[in-house]
Amino acid sequence: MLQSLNTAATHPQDDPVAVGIAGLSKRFGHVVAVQNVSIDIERGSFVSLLGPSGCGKTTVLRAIAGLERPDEGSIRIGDEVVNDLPVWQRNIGMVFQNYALFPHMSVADNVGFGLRVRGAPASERRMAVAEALEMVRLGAVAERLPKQLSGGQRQRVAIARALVTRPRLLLLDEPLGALDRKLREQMQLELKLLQRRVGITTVMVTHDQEEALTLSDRIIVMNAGKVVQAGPPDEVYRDPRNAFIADFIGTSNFFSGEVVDRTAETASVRLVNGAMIAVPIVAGQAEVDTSLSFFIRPENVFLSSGKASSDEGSLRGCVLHVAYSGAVSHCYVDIGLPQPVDVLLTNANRSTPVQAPEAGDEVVLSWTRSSVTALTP
Amino acid sequence: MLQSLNTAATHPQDDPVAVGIAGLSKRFGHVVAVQNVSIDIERGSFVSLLGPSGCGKTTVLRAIAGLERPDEGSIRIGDEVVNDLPVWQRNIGMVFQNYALFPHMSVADNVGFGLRVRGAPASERRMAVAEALEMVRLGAVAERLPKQLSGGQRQRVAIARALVTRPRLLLLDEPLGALDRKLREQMQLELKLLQRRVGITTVMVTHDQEEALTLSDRIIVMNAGKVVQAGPPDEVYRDPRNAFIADFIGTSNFFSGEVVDRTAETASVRLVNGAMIAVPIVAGQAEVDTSLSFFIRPENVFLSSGKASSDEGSLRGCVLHVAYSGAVSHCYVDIGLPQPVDVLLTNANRSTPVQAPEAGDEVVLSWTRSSVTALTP
Amino acid sequence: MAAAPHARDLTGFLLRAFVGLVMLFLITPILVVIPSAFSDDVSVSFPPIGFSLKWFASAATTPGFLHGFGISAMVAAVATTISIVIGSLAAYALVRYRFPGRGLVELLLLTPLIVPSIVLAIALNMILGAMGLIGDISGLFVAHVILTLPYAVRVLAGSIRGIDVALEEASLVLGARPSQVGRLVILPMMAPGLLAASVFGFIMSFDEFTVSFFVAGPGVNTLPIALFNYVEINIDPTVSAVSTVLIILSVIAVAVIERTVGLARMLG
Amino acid sequence: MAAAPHARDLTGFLLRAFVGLVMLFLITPILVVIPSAFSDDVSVSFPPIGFSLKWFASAATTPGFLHGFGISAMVAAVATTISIVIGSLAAYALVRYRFPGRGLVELLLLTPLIVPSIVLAIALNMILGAMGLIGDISGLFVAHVILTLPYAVRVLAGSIRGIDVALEEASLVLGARPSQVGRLVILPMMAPGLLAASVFGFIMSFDEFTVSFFVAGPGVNTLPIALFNYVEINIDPTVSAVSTVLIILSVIAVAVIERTVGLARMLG
Repeated sequence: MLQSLNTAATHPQDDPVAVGIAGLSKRFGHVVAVQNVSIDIERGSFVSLLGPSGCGKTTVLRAIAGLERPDEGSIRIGDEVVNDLPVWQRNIGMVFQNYALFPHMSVADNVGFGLRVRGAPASERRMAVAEALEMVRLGAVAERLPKQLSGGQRQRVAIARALVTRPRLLLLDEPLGALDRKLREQMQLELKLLQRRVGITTVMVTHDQEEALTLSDRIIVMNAGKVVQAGPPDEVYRDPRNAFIADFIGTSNFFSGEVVDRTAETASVRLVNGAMIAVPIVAGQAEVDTSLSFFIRPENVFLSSGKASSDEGSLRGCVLHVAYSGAVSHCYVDIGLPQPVDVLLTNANRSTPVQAPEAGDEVVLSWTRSSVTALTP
Repeated sequence: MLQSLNTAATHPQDDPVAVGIAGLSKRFGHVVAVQNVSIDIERGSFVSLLGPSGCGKTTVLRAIAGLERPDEGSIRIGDEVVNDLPVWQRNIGMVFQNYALFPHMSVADNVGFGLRVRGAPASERRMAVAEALEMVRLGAVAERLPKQLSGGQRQRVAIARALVTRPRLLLLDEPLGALDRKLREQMQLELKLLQRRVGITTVMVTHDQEEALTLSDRIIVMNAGKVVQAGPPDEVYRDPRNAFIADFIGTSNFFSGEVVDRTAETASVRLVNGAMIAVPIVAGQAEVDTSLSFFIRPENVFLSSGKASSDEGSLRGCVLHVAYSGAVSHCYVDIGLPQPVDVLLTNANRSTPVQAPEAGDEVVLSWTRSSVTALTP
Repeated sequence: MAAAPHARDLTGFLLRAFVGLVMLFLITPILVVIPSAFSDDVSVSFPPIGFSLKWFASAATTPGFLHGFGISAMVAAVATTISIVIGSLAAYALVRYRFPGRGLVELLLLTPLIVPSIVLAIALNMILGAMGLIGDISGLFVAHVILTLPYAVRVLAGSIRGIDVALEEASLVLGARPSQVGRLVILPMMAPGLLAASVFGFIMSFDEFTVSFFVAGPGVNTLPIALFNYVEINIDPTVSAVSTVLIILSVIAVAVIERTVGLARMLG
Repeated sequence: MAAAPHARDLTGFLLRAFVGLVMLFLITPILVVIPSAFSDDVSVSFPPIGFSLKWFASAATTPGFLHGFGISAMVAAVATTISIVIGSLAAYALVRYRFPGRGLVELLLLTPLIVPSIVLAIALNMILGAMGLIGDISGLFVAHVILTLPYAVRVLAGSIRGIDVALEEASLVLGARPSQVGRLVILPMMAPGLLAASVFGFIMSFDEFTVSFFVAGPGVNTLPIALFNYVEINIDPTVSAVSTVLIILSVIAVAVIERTVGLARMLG
């Protein structure tokens, strides 16, 4: 049953690129929304366009759908350049930010809309709708109106409606933004497993970095109308190309100081509180007597109450506040800099219990040298 | 300067209870919003009313402020029963859900409003406003209108406005709900440090369990108009009184099976997939041949690729999906039950690197017995 | 949502009583007219003397009223239909497309407020007179379209503004051609607005006096004109009977809207 | 937000052109009246012949027009002031307190739509006649309050509905007594609504013809009545000149609103 929704089966093509965007630019009046963006999206993959609001990600998605006409550049879906193809002939599935379910139609009529406008016979439509609703486990509410559904159910109706016409591509515009945190995490898993099962190429727009990390095979980070980094989630998280990305994706402890010494691979940086930190660098980075910025992720800083034990890197400080949140805690440590250092602690119930720090405790922070990442200005 | 905002100094009282609610009930038409709720709030503490929407938490807060008149019960602030005291004479600070800043007044006029209606002389007002804005680091935007501020700035103006009259109590109604995730985490720390510095008794209403865990000295969990549990965050998280709380606060893996054997302290439970799990119990819990439900938190389940090694408890399974989110990952493991098991992995950069699991891997799940918590039906 | 309750319950009571008095004041004319239609007296009196339906019979047998009712109904039906059709298109264009001079258009939609009806009446008398349409029913059609169209555009624009543009986009992405989007999504969702604009447009046209008076001629007098002509000669409860019928018809129409659309959105 | 662009640019152009034509049609009366006021001819003609301001001079020296202007202005000022004061209180009560029979009140606020103006005019003639107020300016005050009050309540209710009740609660919690809440929070935030209701109420009253005609007497004719009486005798460009002045005054008033409040909220 699910097989029949598998688009790979209905569109057997050899080209591994499902969507190709080349040199896309778009202005609204005097505002440049998207500037010379080129993206290749692999068949069957889940790709996220991630960035702050106004970065142009939604314009790219809407251009793929045909809802915006590019000023420059071409958009290819499969082996067809679609620049001049009207929206309604593109055969794309799209889930809108607030789902855009038709409020005057039942769930079944919403899901069947794409088939109806294509002139599919009623019997075929009924079967396909039933199958699609089964897929998202909503067979029981087929006759309800959208307003009678919960947020999560609406989201699933929107997905069923987008997939029932067996589109060659699924576009998601902040698909989980309207749900509250708990439900969002549940729907993330559901959406991901469904996408993998159906095997449909998917492009999602989101401003939520956690959502992008969790769902994507590949993340395209955008800022101010341009692509600033593209890669798999762990690469983007571990090796952000600049400070903007390091700050936008995940939480980071940023430091900045003067390079007092350097070897080929390491710079010694003196912070304003006098502490010396060893920062791994690459050739050409970090001249002596210049300033260097770097960051360490909260989960890579380790707390101990004893002496500075690791020679990889360590700092003394005083616990300012421990923000408990169940599975993990964030411990904020004052080390004499304007910003406290954020340290992630896990509260796992291990055989050898660990003493939790408290506000006012004197602690030592340590990390492995490879956790320190220099930033190119 | 901050000393002067310290309410403990201006209201020296010996009673450690700042707010006492006894037998509070409130109906709206035929709907019972709050039913016989009694709460004591300690002077200087940060207490959260946590629960799903419609649980009555907001009604309790509004009754403290005087915005709802109780049908039954009494509300005491300090040593004064305030049931018949009009709102405007209660001297309470309150931060509303969307801040409720006066759009036609500048930031300074907003903050000075409470002093103005009290007839404070202009010079005194100017000083107090400047001091309060300094406290939330907004001196520079005093002459702007609220609509010219960012979300985080608005929140800080609302806090300054609430504190400038030196109230004996601070009420927060979902104070961070309007901010996006990243900013919310930042403001949480700021709010907590400010509250501790000023030392003001604070009551917060929230539906966000993470917010309640992070900020509170004490959490009061409400459901359907009643208090269902009250205690410090870690107690509520580790030892939830029933399944509703275990599910509402944090993430849990719920299991249910048949008790096949029991000792005084442990029940052996057979799951529907045949696995046997040892569940710590207390006297009177879990008869043999009856059904028993229990849960394990995701951070207390450990993954290994080898054989079942721990005799504390273990299960075999197959990785369904790994949801990477930077600092941590959620690994969903299929163990032949309808719901996969959620395992929390930390992605810390340790000296001895750990191999990350991938979808399809065969794995063993283990945990310490004390991580298994039985649920009373 | 009630405001703060303490010490405001009395305020609330006083405000409610005040609203009651204001409403009573507003409907005083109705409260006088309707009972007088059932009077047994030959002159209009309050309180009415006796009870009879004879004035309704008198109204139904006065040729001017019957003729006027027919003319008014036809003019209202034609003008409303034209206004709704033209108004829907114009409203859609106004809401969904950006315009140079959009502010001007919004100003023009307030024409009926800006141009006093006596001025509009005189102007239309000049224009239609020059075209030889005074006393011709098509002159009434033109005049009443000018009266009802701005109102129709405003109501329908509000209705279209309430349709999330994402719904149109969603239907396009789902494969609907623009004509299908209009038929399957926009029109059904505009239904309440179309109903409201039609009913209110009809009432507005049916009740119009000043403009009609300057445009109609002897052969095509509307009901309000017939009433005017009648009271110039004599005031008796026949007038009250006709007024009562007009009020009841309007109340029924408005009640239909209240049931189907809800009045709340028509207010403010 | 423009809808889908593909193949819709032509549609967009056609829709814009259509809106332009509709607007042109709506303002035809104005386009005819205003130029004719500057005509040098003795009869109203289009296009006007020659150019002169003599008809404005003629209007200003016709006693009926001057007197009518004074009466209309006074009646509009008094009726609007009363409507705004009463309307603010009633609107606040309607929006912030729950009522039994709230639907009925909303229905009653549509009175001017439900009761044809000719019927209202006749009813007021009966009532004020019985009270001996026909031809007395206070009769006009009462009649015009009945006309403008429902409108004022509707606009002001919309304005109050736009004030988040949390703002009132916040000021109470901050220590403001209810009277301070009204003075420092509610009134300042209602300012745009008050301005709009005042200006539109004034125009509405100033322009009213039918009801005034049945209520006014020889000594207290409003400007629209003076116009009516004038054209019954002769139509010459003096009428156009008066109309032009009325239109220009209305346009100025509406433009003031457009600048301060924005018209968008008045539409729909």
